[in-house]
Amino acid sequence: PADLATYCLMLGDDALVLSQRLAEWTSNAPDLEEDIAFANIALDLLGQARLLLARAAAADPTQVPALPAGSPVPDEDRLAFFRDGTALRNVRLAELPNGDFAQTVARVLLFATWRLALFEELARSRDAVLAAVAAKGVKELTYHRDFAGRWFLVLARGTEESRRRLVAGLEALWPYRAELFATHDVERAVAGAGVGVDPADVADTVDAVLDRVLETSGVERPDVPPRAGVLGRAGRDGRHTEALSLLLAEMQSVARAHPLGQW
Amino acid sequence: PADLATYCLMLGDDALVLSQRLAEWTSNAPDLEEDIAFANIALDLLGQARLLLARAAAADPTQVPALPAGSPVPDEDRLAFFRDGTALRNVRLAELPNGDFAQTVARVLLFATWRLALFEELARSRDAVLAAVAAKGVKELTYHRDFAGRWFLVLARGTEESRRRLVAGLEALWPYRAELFATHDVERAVAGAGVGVDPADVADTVDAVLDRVLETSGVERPDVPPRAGVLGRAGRDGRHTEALSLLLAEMQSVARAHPLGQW
Amino acid sequence: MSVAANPVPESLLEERFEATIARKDRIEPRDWMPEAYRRTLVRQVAQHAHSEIIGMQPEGAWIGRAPSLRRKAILLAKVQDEAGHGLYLYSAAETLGVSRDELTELLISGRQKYSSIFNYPTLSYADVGTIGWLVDGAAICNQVPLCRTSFGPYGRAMIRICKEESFHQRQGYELLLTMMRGTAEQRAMVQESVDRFWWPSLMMFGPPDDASPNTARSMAWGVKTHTNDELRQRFVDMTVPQADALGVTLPDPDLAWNEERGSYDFGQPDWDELWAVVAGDGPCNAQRVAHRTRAWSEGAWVREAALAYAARESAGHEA
Amino acid sequence: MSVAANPVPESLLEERFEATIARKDRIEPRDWMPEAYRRTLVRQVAQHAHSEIIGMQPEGAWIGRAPSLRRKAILLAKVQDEAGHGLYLYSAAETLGVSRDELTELLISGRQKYSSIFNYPTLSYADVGTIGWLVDGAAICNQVPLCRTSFGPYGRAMIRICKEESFHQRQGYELLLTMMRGTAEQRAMVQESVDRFWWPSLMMFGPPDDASPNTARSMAWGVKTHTNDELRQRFVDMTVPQADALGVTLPDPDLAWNEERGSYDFGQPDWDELWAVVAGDGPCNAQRVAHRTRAWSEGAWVREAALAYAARESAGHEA
Repeated sequence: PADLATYCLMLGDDALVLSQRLAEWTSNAPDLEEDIAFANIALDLLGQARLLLARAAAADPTQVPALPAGSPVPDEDRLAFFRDGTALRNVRLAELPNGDFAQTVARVLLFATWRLALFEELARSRDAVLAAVAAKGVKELTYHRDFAGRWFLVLARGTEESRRRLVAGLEALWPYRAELFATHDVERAVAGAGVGVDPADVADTVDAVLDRVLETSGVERPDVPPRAGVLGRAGRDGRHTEALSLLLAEMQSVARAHPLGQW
Repeated sequence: PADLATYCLMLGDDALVLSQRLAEWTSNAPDLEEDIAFANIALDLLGQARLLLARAAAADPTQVPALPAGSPVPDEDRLAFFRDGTALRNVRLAELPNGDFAQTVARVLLFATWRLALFEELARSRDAVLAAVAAKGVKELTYHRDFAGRWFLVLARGTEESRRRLVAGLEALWPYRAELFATHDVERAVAGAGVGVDPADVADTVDAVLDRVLETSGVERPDVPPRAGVLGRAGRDGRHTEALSLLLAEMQSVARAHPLGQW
Repeated sequence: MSVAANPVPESLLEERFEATIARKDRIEPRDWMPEAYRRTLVRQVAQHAHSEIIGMQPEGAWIGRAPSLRRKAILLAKVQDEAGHGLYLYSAAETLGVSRDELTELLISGRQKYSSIFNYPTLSYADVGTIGWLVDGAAICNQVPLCRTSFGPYGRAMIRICKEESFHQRQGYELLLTMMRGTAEQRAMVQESVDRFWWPSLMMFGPPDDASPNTARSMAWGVKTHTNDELRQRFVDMTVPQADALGVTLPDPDLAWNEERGSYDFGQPDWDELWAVVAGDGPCNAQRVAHRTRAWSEGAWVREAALAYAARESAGHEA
Repeated sequence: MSVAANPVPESLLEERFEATIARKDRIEPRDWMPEAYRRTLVRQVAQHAHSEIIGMQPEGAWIGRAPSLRRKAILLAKVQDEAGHGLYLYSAAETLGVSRDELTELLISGRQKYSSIFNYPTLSYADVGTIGWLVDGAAICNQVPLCRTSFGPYGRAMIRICKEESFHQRQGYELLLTMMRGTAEQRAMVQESVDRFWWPSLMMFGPPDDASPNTARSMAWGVKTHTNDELRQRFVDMTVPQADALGVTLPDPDLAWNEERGSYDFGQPDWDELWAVVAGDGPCNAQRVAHRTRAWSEGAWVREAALAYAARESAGHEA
């Protein structure tokens, strides 16, 4: 159950943190349609995060931060708002600052393609909750991937400027891609138990989809080495970039100021 | 004593918040000399803030936020890290985002000129602590004003670009200037008691200094109306800009996460 | 039949227009309409659209800090709805022959206005609730009559918008109710927020009738169906019992039930403040327009890329 | 006397240079020096200056979040000192004929390096303490011998820098001591931080001597006075008792007192990781250089304005 909880935190934190980043686009997107689309994706991911954090809390209550007696804060919020950065399990790709629109499109493409492949497998999990979350998520993630894929094509074939920015954005993110497919011990354990998915197993599927998008867009696969973690550890072990702690400082500020608050 | 404490919070919060903004320049300034200078000014203001917050706590302990029993957090830190934005008493000029180097130079000039005039009077306060803080501060603020005044001249007479930015920065800040001289009831009370200074009394002094800088630099006094507060209230009443709550979210994040912590 | 050859005389067109208004039927985009009517409508619809878009900022500032995941989802969805309302309304304006780009330029150059309420800052999470309860509440009072407004696309947009606004209003009120059941700090936060937003909410109905020169004509055209003071009274009468249920005090010493009128008496807002805010010197005018301007200009290359791509695609399909 | 007419033969100059080095006297900027010596020094001094400047980032990220005003003042002053060290060192490099602007361009274009330790992220406030204790501690071990380095301006800069670094190291250690007396969360934060920085700190002494080709020449020239492994051993021997006093565990199972050597035995860092970080693929290389590049280019108009003003002033004074 500890492994299952940790695994749910991994998938839940991925969604929570990227949702927070995408929500930053609200009132800042190039036009209303994209403003609405990013909010949609952020909402879908937030919904996934809530289910996964709740599942984590149910699987292993000891991983839920303790609050002063009498605090009415529910488990999903204790996990979201009262953990420090080193306790978050998301991949670093989810937490990087947004960059421009092109970089965000590239991120959503990389992220959704990967997560969609994971969720397609996860829909067959022996854990009924995870299976249901994944089955629902597949539809959402398909939309996210298609939205990003369409914009990827438009930016690649739009103007010189848009292509330049797209390629730069993709190259900035590419070093964080290897981390998506590096199997963590916890992932190996839950995959072995038929509950979770070993991300290495979906690498080929994801690659095939990306290669198709890249080919259609006439964009070359970046040739940049992976970004190292710290002593071989990265996001899945709570070893993040400096950007995460600032993201959390903002996200958690009101909740932490009112540990006994009701909202 | 409640008025004295509130007055100390006003002057202390001015320094605390502007110090926080100036420290944002660290590792971001145009060259090492300015990086060091902004850090110096930030350090001076931080020192003033600490003395003033401590004086506020001594004058009226009821204004110090309560923390869980056993918390070792000293009064100055309770006041700095455990108040919400609507409890902060600083003028809005101190909290605005930095803008570019020119706007920061203009802000330091406006702020230091004003505060220097206040502190020159305050050095004769009947409150020995305030008098001592002010006397020490006069030297520091003279340096801040001179540093900003020198750069004001350089930017005004440097390049077209620097002059354009300087004028724009000054115009962006000018609407917040009226607030510096609007007497708050608390200021009136402490001035009446010979403990504090009525800011309206230093308006002419400050104007004369600024006019001299503007004239030497060949920059016109901006002709823009004052920025309204909310229902006639502004920073001195805790009615701030939206920028302050985000500044505090960052500033208070670690302290709030560890209300029982020792540092 | 050539229109130029057999023009319908303008007097007849005007007669038909007046008759449609009189029947309380709708004017549609293809119908003839007086130029002044069109101008008034463009101004009103555009201003309404701009208000939705600018209105995303004060609440949007708190999405990142929503103190529970449930509230984050609610707030994000609400601000998204505002973008949606902006979309419908810009579309309604487009049927009058003016594009979203043009209107956005008018907004960021300051030649068109938006609701002054959004020039007040949001200072705590309670403001999210208060904006839902008071600001959306006032907006609904203003907008429900507009569902029957004479111009078809505007009226239909308003029907959809009002439905969503009511939902937002209930959510805002529910947030405040929950906070009032929380800690003493939370209750103080709610009261402080209501103190700040009460008077600006009353100002949302515009100046008193005797200082509102356009009201008469707008009412004659069926663009407006109630006077400012009528709507303001309706809002106060609706809100005071809600404030009692919530347990907050509305910051007006003159507020009292008038048995005779069957309505509440209440004080006057500081109209000088309203005029200062309208003139551009409110606490957030400069910030709101600068934000919109930055977002719009930072997105220019994306909009250009989309146009270039579409042009290339359609050229490709033709070839 | 014309220098060109009576040149001192190069062999004689070289002899004098070698004699100065042999006497452990200092080479000054106006003295003749072999081109390779100059190049080595420029590279070393510049790399050291860059390290101070880039080193401002990982700690500077926490100034805004320092959890007490006292710690905020200490941290701000410390990072300011690093800028000051950068200044002295760029000045020392300038005496070798290379300007700060040139060196900055070499830094941001990636042609000159800085200490790899700064390519690790700071993830909690404990890192501020750990960097003071371990990273500044390792830097001091490296730098104290440089106070006696053969090039005068560099040696004198190092004397001042080492004094301040010792102060920073004590402050860092004192922060960790205070945190260890705090809550269980704070103690865990300290341990986690030490776990992350221990091995990278050992890497600061460079590769093992048998993989360090330049050591021999640098020692012959008096630019370097101890081998990497000697300094690393000195650091470990100094640090282990401090870790015990602090109550943290150093993450090395091979760490053990060797009675015979009178020193600690310890394990080897993952040198492959060091090479990856040096090659540019460490967790923060891209971020650090991008930050410096942005700050430098955003400041260009200010530096230009200052130059233009100075030129105008001096022209004015001449006229």
